[in-house]
Parts: sequence; structure tokens; C-alpha cells
Amino acid sequence: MAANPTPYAAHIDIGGLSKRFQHRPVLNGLSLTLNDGDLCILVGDNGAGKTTLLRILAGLVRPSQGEVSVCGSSPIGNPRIRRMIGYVGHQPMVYQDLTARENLVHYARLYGLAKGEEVVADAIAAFNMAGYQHQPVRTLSRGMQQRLSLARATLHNPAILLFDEPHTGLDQEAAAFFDQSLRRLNQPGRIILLAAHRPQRLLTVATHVAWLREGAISDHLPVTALGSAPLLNSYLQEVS
Amino acid sequence: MAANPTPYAAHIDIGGLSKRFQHRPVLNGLSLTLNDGDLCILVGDNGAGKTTLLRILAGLVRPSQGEVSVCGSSPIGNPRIRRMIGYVGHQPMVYQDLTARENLVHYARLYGLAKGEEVVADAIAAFNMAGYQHQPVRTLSRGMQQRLSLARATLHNPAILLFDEPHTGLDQEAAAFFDQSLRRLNQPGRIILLAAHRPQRLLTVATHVAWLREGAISDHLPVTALGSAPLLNSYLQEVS
Amino acid sequence: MNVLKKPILLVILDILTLVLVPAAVVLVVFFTPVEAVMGPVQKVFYFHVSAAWAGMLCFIIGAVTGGAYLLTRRLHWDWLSTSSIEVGLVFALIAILSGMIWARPIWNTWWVWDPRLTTTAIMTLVYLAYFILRSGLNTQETRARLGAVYAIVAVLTVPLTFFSIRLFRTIHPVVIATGGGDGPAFNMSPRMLTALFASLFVFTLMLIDLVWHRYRLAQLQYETSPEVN
Amino acid sequence: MTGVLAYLAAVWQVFRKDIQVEWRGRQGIPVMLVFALMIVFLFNFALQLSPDLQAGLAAGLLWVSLAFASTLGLNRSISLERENNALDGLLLAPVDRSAVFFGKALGNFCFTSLVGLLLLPIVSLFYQQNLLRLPLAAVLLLGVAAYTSLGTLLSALSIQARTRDILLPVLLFPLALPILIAAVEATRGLLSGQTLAELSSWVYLILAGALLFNAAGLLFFEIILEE
Amino acid sequence: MTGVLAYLAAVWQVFRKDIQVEWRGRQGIPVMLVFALMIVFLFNFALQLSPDLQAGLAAGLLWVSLAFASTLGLNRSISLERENNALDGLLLAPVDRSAVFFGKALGNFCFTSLVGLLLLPIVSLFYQQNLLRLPLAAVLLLGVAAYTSLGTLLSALSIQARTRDILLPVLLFPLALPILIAAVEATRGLLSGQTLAELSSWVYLILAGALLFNAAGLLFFEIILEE
Ligand code: HEM
Ligand SMILES: Nc1ncnc2c1ncn2[C@@H]1O[C@H](COP(=O)(O)OP(=O)(O)OP(=O)(O)O)[C@@H](O)[C@H]1O
Ligand SMILES: Nc1ncnc2c1ncn2[C@@H]1O[C@H](COP(=O)(O)OP(=O)(O)OP(=O)(O)O)[C@@H](O)[C@H]1O
Ligand SMILES: [Mg+2]
Ligand SMILES: [Mg+2]
Repeated sequence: MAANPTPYAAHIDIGGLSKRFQHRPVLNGLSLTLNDGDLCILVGDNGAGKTTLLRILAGLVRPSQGEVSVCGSSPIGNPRIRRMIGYVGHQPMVYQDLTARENLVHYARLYGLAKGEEVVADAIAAFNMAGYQHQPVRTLSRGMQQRLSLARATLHNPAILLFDEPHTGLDQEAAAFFDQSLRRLNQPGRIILLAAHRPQRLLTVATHVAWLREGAISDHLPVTALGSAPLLNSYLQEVS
Repeated sequence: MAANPTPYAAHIDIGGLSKRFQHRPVLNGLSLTLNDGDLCILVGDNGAGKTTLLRILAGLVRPSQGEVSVCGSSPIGNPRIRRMIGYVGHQPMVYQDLTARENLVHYARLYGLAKGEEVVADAIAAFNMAGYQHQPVRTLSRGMQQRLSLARATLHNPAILLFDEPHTGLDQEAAAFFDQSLRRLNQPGRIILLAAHRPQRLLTVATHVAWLREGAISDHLPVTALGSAPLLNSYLQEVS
Repeated sequence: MNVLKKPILLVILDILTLVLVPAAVVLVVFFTPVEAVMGPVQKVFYFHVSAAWAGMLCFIIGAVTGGAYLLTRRLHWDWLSTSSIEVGLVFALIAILSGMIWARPIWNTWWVWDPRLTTTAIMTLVYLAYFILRSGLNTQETRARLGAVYAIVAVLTVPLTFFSIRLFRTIHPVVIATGGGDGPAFNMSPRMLTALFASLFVFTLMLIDLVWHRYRLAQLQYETSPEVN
Repeated sequence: MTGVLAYLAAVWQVFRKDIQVEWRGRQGIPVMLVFALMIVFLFNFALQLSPDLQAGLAAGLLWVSLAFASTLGLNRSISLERENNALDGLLLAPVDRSAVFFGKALGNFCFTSLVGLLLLPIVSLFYQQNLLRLPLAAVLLLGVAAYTSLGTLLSALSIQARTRDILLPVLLFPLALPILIAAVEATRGLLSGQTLAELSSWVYLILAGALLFNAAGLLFFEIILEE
Repeated sequence: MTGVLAYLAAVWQVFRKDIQVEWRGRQGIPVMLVFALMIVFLFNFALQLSPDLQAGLAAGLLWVSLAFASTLGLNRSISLERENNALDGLLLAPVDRSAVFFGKALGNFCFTSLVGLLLLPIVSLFYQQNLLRLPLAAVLLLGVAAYTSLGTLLSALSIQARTRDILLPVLLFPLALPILIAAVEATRGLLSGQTLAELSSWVYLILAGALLFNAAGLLFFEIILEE
């Protein structure tokens, strides 16, 4: 997790993006631009399409319509772009029968990391996984798996970080550590997009908030400007 | 979710409970008594054994040692006791290919609920699932599945409610609604045990807090007495 | 630790087995008559039958002790159950191999697709599957619990194998039959019978000895290596 | 009395849910049927069974293909319960776990026997034998009942293993072999003109299997499913 | 040049991970082997293959049992990727998706051919034929290569269906039939004393299949795997 991960500026540009499942539109002409150094929180009701949007950005889902550009190219079918993306989804995306460490080493190798072993050791230490690094994932508790998933996604120090409810299952300590990491990760050369349902704790870290409503981004503004958006503000504060 | 679900008082009594996986003890001589009307929040680090404890109480896991009594009997192999338990786990426990409504109807029938259709309709309305009640579960977002899981577990109006991180994936509105339901559910004749990592929002609802540490309950006290337990208090407040 | 100490009874059993097995070999080689038609190969007979008997007995013990585990939930029974099934598997393999060695000269082939042979092979596969099942399970308790259930269901193949020569037409001879099979059997002289019973007895002793050792191994494994699985 | 009724209601509800899932997807039965047909053809090709021999083979092929197809159905039936931990939901329900066994076994029985009955005219056609006879259908149903109840039992064992996706056939085939052989023999006998009475020993063997395996389910299902 | 090396490294890493999982569980190969043996026994019994016929059958049974066993391995190989969405992790990795295909196919090839080679002496024993010959092993490896590369391709298709657990054999068997027939014919020919040269048309057929299916994997795997 060193400084400036890419030689050029990170950038995400989405224009007129639509995604339909069957005939039901989930995303409907969504546009969003994220600039270098942004840490944008994505909020929205259950079923708003946050996961769908993140998966499209990660290149895992093909949009039905519209333009998606991550650092200048479409993320679909483009290994060079994939190299720059780290994605944490609802599932940990690891092998049940391998241990936590083996999974990380596997990913390090797959990403061709030069100092794989070292990076893995660092990640294990950082996420406090040393105690169970040699247990098969199958036997890990939910929070342990979530830590592993976070470690996996940040291992290769990507320029674009996509987090889908990353705090899920983390205990207080791990959640606090993750918030700190966010602060550290949020630098020039990187974009972080983070979907969350209770983003209050993140408002001090984030630079922007985007509200996904009825298939499109209804509001996208700097955290400092939240005062000028009473609706979004009340949505964020609804319950605390 | 009518009043007083059981003719007699709800009661949970755990004595000297141990659970080992292989040789590694996860629970180690844990004792805990919950009385009628308790709403106890179970806190503990990742991997502390919260899920294991709840699954043992639900009769899904056999303890290695010790006594577990739910309303006077062991929950293992006892349909009469199972009738009184509602459990929300990390997984939604529903059929992917059936719709949300069909799943609920299935459970209503399995529990032999007299007015099954009505109860299901109420649950769907309560958890705001009307919009997608006819979608197969496979296509539901995480939060939608969690609502379904909550509806499923409370459908038969059980005397013992076991919730494992029930807020996971719920949006603000659903989480607020769930907190209200908790308030409503917490009555004489019922015990609620709820595992949570960020229980601050629940402290106004709960009656007790139990801290699972090193395989046993290190603290178990009324919320009102939290002031007298500085360690637990600081654990709860660590990050907010 | 206490488990490391070998029980005195086991020591006696060890010695008995060590003495009696060679004695049985000597008995069979030197004191039984050479069978008229088949010649000296026929002497495989004593070990062939004894191994088959020992294997089946082991499988039955495995089922019974599996049942005991389910009733008591004490891991000792499970150790006994797997141990005897493992030893039984070895005996079953010996029965098959010795049968093949016998078959080669007299049926002029290593193997025929005869019901007795096939059911024996299938019984062996059933118990191979038992170990595959166990090795795929994650905790001691699951292994014990599901292993016991499987061992009880699987034991059905034992009577089936035993009676297969009665159920199906077969070239494998029937011996213990009262009515007699149609297969080419040979007449047993009293000395042959004595030797047969002697070797049956010795194999039974050996079975108990082996199972006991295997049981102790399971116990030691449990006590010493907290296998992370 | 109400106990018995509640028990039957639980069996019925588990069964009904399986039918519902099958109806929703309309996939399991077609896949099984196509697979069974495929095996019939595959063997004909790969083993180059000579035409004169084929008459006697009809019974064997019928049962082998049915056994394989049924394994698919059994696998699907249990993997349905595994996704999203739906099985835990069943285990939490206030019903006897043996009722779950009978419900699942009933579903498997219906699917496999449907496929079997559909196979009869098809195999008849390809092997110039008339398999469409009442006693033969009876043997088919009986054999399927024994096979699927054993299969249901073992599928609950196999999903707890790490290789859950592939373990079932290895556990099931050797144990089911006696039943299969008896079924093949009975079918062959019927085809060669014998009556059911003459084949009674085979039929009894199958019946004994069906009873034994169902009894095992009744006794052991609770034990198998606890964690 | 570095591109090619990176590509090969990716193939190797996917393959290596499959080996690692297999090594951890030590389950897949034993299950496949026992299953193959079981089929050999099952068929003999259920189809009551007459002894005089059996010599010619060795080739057919070898391939049929290997095909079934291999399907189990293929299923396991892909269902490994499905649990916990591990496949998404592979798809996110900055490697060509065709490299994922070749990695998976290589793993499947190794497992199945190991089982096949172990089967050779066993089938030899049971069918009084000497199958332990070099040309026969070569045909075996070639046939397995063709079969498993097709299987890997189709397994990626099948997991996206609702009936993912059971669809693979139905897709795979009919498409693999030409390969299987060619392999059986070549094996039978070798057993009856012909040389590889005489059987070259069969061998070429298998070779063509292997090349075609691998080309298909190269071309289509990316398309198959995107959501
Ligand atoms: C559970 C399995 C088996 C049992 C209980 C068993 C038992 C016996 C017995 C009691 C005899 C002596 C028959 C007599 O003297 O009249 C015998 C003979 C024989 N068995 Fe087995 N056997 C078993 C499996 C096998 C197998 C798997 C093979 C071959 C691979 C085999 C090959 C033979 C042969 C070649 C003979 C001599 C046949 C003859 O005298 O013509 N047996 N067996
Ligand atoms: N495979 C699918 N087929 C059909 N509909 C789908 C599919 N996947 C998602 N959907 C629908 O798309 C919508 C958005 O889902 P998505 O998972 O993106 O929501 P989300 O914003 O992540 O919600 P949550 O906060 O609950 O995680 C939902 O209405 C869901 O039902
Ligand atoms: N099947 C299993 N085999 C081995 N160990 C297990 C198994 N299930 C759980 N464990 C271990 O038991 C411990 C407790 O797990 P559990 O899931 O109960 O924790 P938890 O308190 O719910 O944690 P979290 O907050 O992360 O959900 C962990 O160390 C875990 O590794
Ligand atoms: Mg989501
Ligand atoms: Mg947990």
C-alpha cells in the first residue's frame, strides 16, 4: 500500500449507463465521474443497484447500454485495467479448502506481485489475521472471512478500489483499522468507491457522497457541500 | 407477532458449555442465564464464538460438553422446542429458485401456522417486500434477502429469538424498522439474543449486554448497569 | 502419558499371535495332505478362507461398534469401529489376492466375473468408499457420526457376499452349505478340517491383535496431534 | 392421532416444496431423462453391443441408465437444500427430521419413477421388446423406491463432506448394487416370459431393500443431519 | 515475449492452485478412481456381459468408466470455483481468461489421465488383456486431453445454469461421443494387435478434437464467463 500506485491519474467516467435484468431496468441512464483522489461513498436503498454498479465497474458484469471507462478504457475484457482494480463484494471470493495465507499467496502470484510473500505477510499482519492464517477458510468466522476479502482486494495496491459494504461482519477493532486504512489509501493516483448503508462513520474520511436512486445518481457532491443537499443529508441522518 | 407467544415463561440456561472444533476450544465452560423478557446483546470480537453459541441454542450444533436448556429442555432433537425458536443466521436459509413469498408460505406451512397466508402477507408488508415478493430469491439483492430472512425467522412468533448480526445489509429504513420491531417483540414471554458488532444503536432497546470473550461470558449485565463495567463500556464505545 | 503404556493383555496377545501364525503355516504346509486334483496350491485354501472370514468379522464388528458410538457418543467406539474396518479391508484384500493366486492355476485366469468374486470386490469397494467418506469430513465428531451410520448400512453387503454363492449360480465352491453347491468342491479329510479350524482360530486372534494395535494408534493420534483440518 | 397427522403434513410439505422448485425450473426431470437416453446410446456405441445380444440387454441398460439418471436427481435434490443453507431452515422447523427424510425420499421417488416410466416405451422401441407391462412397471416402481430411499439417505451423508458434489455416486452405487441386480434379474425374467410369482425371490430382495433403507432413514436421518 | 511468459505464468498459477486444493483434500482422485472401478464392476454385473465377449469389451469399459469418472473431476474442478464466488476472484485477476481456461483444462487433464493410467493395470487384470503398452498409454493421454478440454469448456457453461450441479454430463456426453468412439476404436485396435500407424485415422480424429476444443476454449472462454 505504497504511494501513488499508477504512473497516470486514476479516473472513472460513466455515461448513460443502463443495466436491465430480463426487462426490468436496474440502472437507467446513470452517469458519474470520479476523479483522482476521490473517496466516494455510494448510498442507496436495498435493491437500488449499488452492487450492480460496482460489479460493472469491476468488469464482472456487462452493461446493457452506455459507456463505462475506467482509466480511459472499458473494464470488460481488459487485463491491463483489471490490474488496477480491487473489488470487495458480498462474497469473499476465496477457496474454502485453502488456508487464509494460501489464498493470499495465490492472489499475489496471480497478480504477478514481485515480492509476493512479503506483501502477503504484511497484509496478514495488518488485518490481524496471524492467529488463523493457517486455518482453511471453511472454518473461519464471517468477520475473519471479510478481513481476508479486504486483504485480498488491496494486496496488489490497486488504483481503483471498489468496496461493497466492507464493514460487514468486522468487529470494532477491525472496522476502526479499516477506516484508518481508508484514510491512508485515499491519495492522489487512487479512486475509492465504497457502498455503505450506514456511512456516518465515514463522512470524516470521504471526499464525496453519491446517492443512487431510481437507477441513476441523483446527487453527487463533496462531503463539505452536504449542507446544501437537505434531502441527501436527511437520508444520511435518518437513523444514527 | 401478537402478545405473549407461549403459555409459560421463556427461559434459557447454559451451564459449563464447551464446544471444540478438532481440539481447538471455541467455547470453554460458558455459562449464561437469560430470563423472560430479556433482550440481550451479545458482543465479542471476530471469531469469539457468537455464531457458534447461537447455533447451539438453535439446536443446529451439538455442544461438546455442558448443559443447554431452552425453556426447560435441550434444543437438540426436540421439535417442541424448535417450534419456539426463531433464528437469523449469516445465510438467509431460503430456496433460491422460489420467490420470496413462496419461501415464506413454505415456512408458514412447515410450522403449521393456522392463518399462514395472512401471516405471510403481514410479514411482506411489514418488511416492505411487496415490490419484489414475486421475484425468485436468486435475483434479490443482499438487503432484500436479509429482510426475507428476518421475516422468515419471526413468522411463527417464536418465544426465543436468536439474531446473528441482523442489521447486515439492511438500508437505513429497514434497519430503523427492525429496531422498532425489536422494541415491539421485546415483551414478557419472550427472550431475544442478538449478536452485533456495532450495538450502540441498540442500547436504548436492549435490556442486557453479554460479552463473549475467550470462550466464556466475561460480563453479563443490564444496560442500566453498564456504567459499572468500564472495560465493557469502553469496548462498546471504542469507535462510534 | 498413560496411553503409551502397552496393556499386559495386548503383550500376551502379541506373543500368542507371533507364535501361532508361524505354527499355523507349519501345520498347513507339513501336516495337511496334498489335495489330489489341485496339488499343493490347494494349501492356499486355509488362509483364503480364514482371511475372508476375518474380513467379514471385522466389518461386522465395525458396524456393531459404530452403533455403540451412536448410542454413547464416546469416541473410543469410533476408534474401534474404524480400526476394525481398516483391518477388515486388509483381510478382504488378502482374501481376494489369495483367491487370485489360487484361481490362476486351477481356473487358468486371475479373475472371472463370478458373483462371489464380484460381490467380494464390491464389498471391498464399499469399504474403500467408507474411507473416502471419512477423509472428506472435517471434524472428529462428524467422521465418527457419519462413519458409524455408513458402517451400519454398509454391513448389509457382508451377508450378501457370504450368501452370494447361494443366490447366484457360480463356479466358486460352496463349502459351508448343507445342500451343497453345484461348483467343483473337494472332499475334506479330517486333517484338512482340523487345519482349517486351526487357521480360522489363528486368524481370529491375529484380527483382534491388529485391531487392538490400530485402536491404540487412533487413540495416540487423537491425544497427540491436534490435526488442524 | 394429531401427532401422526402433523407428521404426515410435514412429509407432505417437504415433498410439495420439492415439486414446487422442480415446477419452477422444469429442469430436473428433463435433464434426467435426456441423461438416461444418452447412456443408452452411449453404451450401445462405446461397447458395440451386438444386435443379437441386445434383447437380453434391455433390462440391464434400463436399470443402469435409470440409476445414473437418478443419481443426478438425488444430487440436485440435496444441493437445493445446501445453497443458502436452506437445509438449516428445514432443520430448525418443528418437524421430526425423519419426516424431512420421507419428504425428500418421496420427491426423489416421484422424479425418478417418472423418468423410469418414460424410459419404458423408449427402450421398448429401440430394443424391440415390449416393456410396457404392468408387472414390469410394478418392479420398476419398487426398485426405484429402494434405490431412491438409499440415495436420499446417502446424499445427506455426502453433502457434509468436502467433496460433496461428487461423493454421492461413489457411496451409492456399490451399496445399491444388490438392489440393481435384483431389479435387472426380475425385469429380465419378466421379459423372457416368467411371471412375478416365479421371480418372487428377486422381488422380495428388492422389497427387503426398500424396507431396510427406509427404516435406516427413519432411524438415522436425525443423527446424520445434526452438525 | 514477456507477454507470453506472463500468460504461461497465469496458466501455471491456475493449475497450481487446483493441484494445491486437490493435495489439501486428497479426495478428487481417489473418488474418481473408485468410481471408475465401480463402473467396471457395475456394468459387468448389471449387463451380465458374457465372458467370451469380455475381451473386446475391455476397451469400451475402460473409456466409459474413465469418461464418467472424468465428469466427476470436471464437476469438482468447477464447483470449487463457484463456492464463495472464487471464480469472480479469477475473473478479476489481470490475466487473460483463456489462461484460466488452459490452467483449469491442464488440471483436469492431469487428474483424469492419472486415473486413466491407474486403471490400465487394473482393467488388464480383470479382463485378461495386457493394456500396459506405450502406444495405448499415448492414445489414452490424447483422448483424455480432448475429453477434458471439451469438458472444461462445457463446465464453465453449465455452472451458469440453474441446474448447474447436474447439467454437465448432459452437455458433455453427446458432444464427446465422437472422441470417445475414436478412442475406443483405437484402443480396441491396439489390443487386437494393430499398430498406431494402422489406426492413424482414429488417432487423427482424436487429435483434431483436442486441437479444436482447445481452440474453442481460447476463443470462447472470455465470452462464456462474463456475466
Ligand atoms: C468373501 C469372499 C470369499 C469367501 C468367503 C471364500 C470362501 C471360499 C471357500 C470356503 C473356498 C473353498 C471351497 C471348497 O473347498 O469347496 C473357496 C475356494 C476358492 N476361492 Fe474363495 N472365497 C471368497 C472370495 C474369493 C475370491 C475374491 C476369489 C478370487 C479372486 C476366490 C477364489 C477361490 C478359488 C480359486 C477357490 C478354489 C475353487 C476350487 O476349489 O475350484 N475366492 N473360497
Ligand atoms: N441476476 C439478477 N437477475 C435479476 N435481477 C437482479 C439480478 N441481480 C440483481 N437484480 C436486481 O437488481 C436490483 C439491484 O440489485 P443490487 O444487488 O445491485 O442492489 P444493491 O443496491 O446492492 O442492494 P443491497 O443494498 O441490498 O445490497 C435488485 O432489484 C435486484 O432484484
Ligand atoms: N466448522 C468449523 N471448524 C473449525 N473451526 C470452526 C468451525 N466453525 C467455527 N470455527 C471457529 O470457531 C471460532 C468461532 O467462530 P464463530 O463463527 O462462532 O465466531 P463469531 O463470534 O460468530 O465471529 P464473527 O463475528 O466473525 O461472526 C472461530 O475461531 C472459527 O475459526
Ligand atoms: Mg448490494
Ligand atoms: Mg458470526
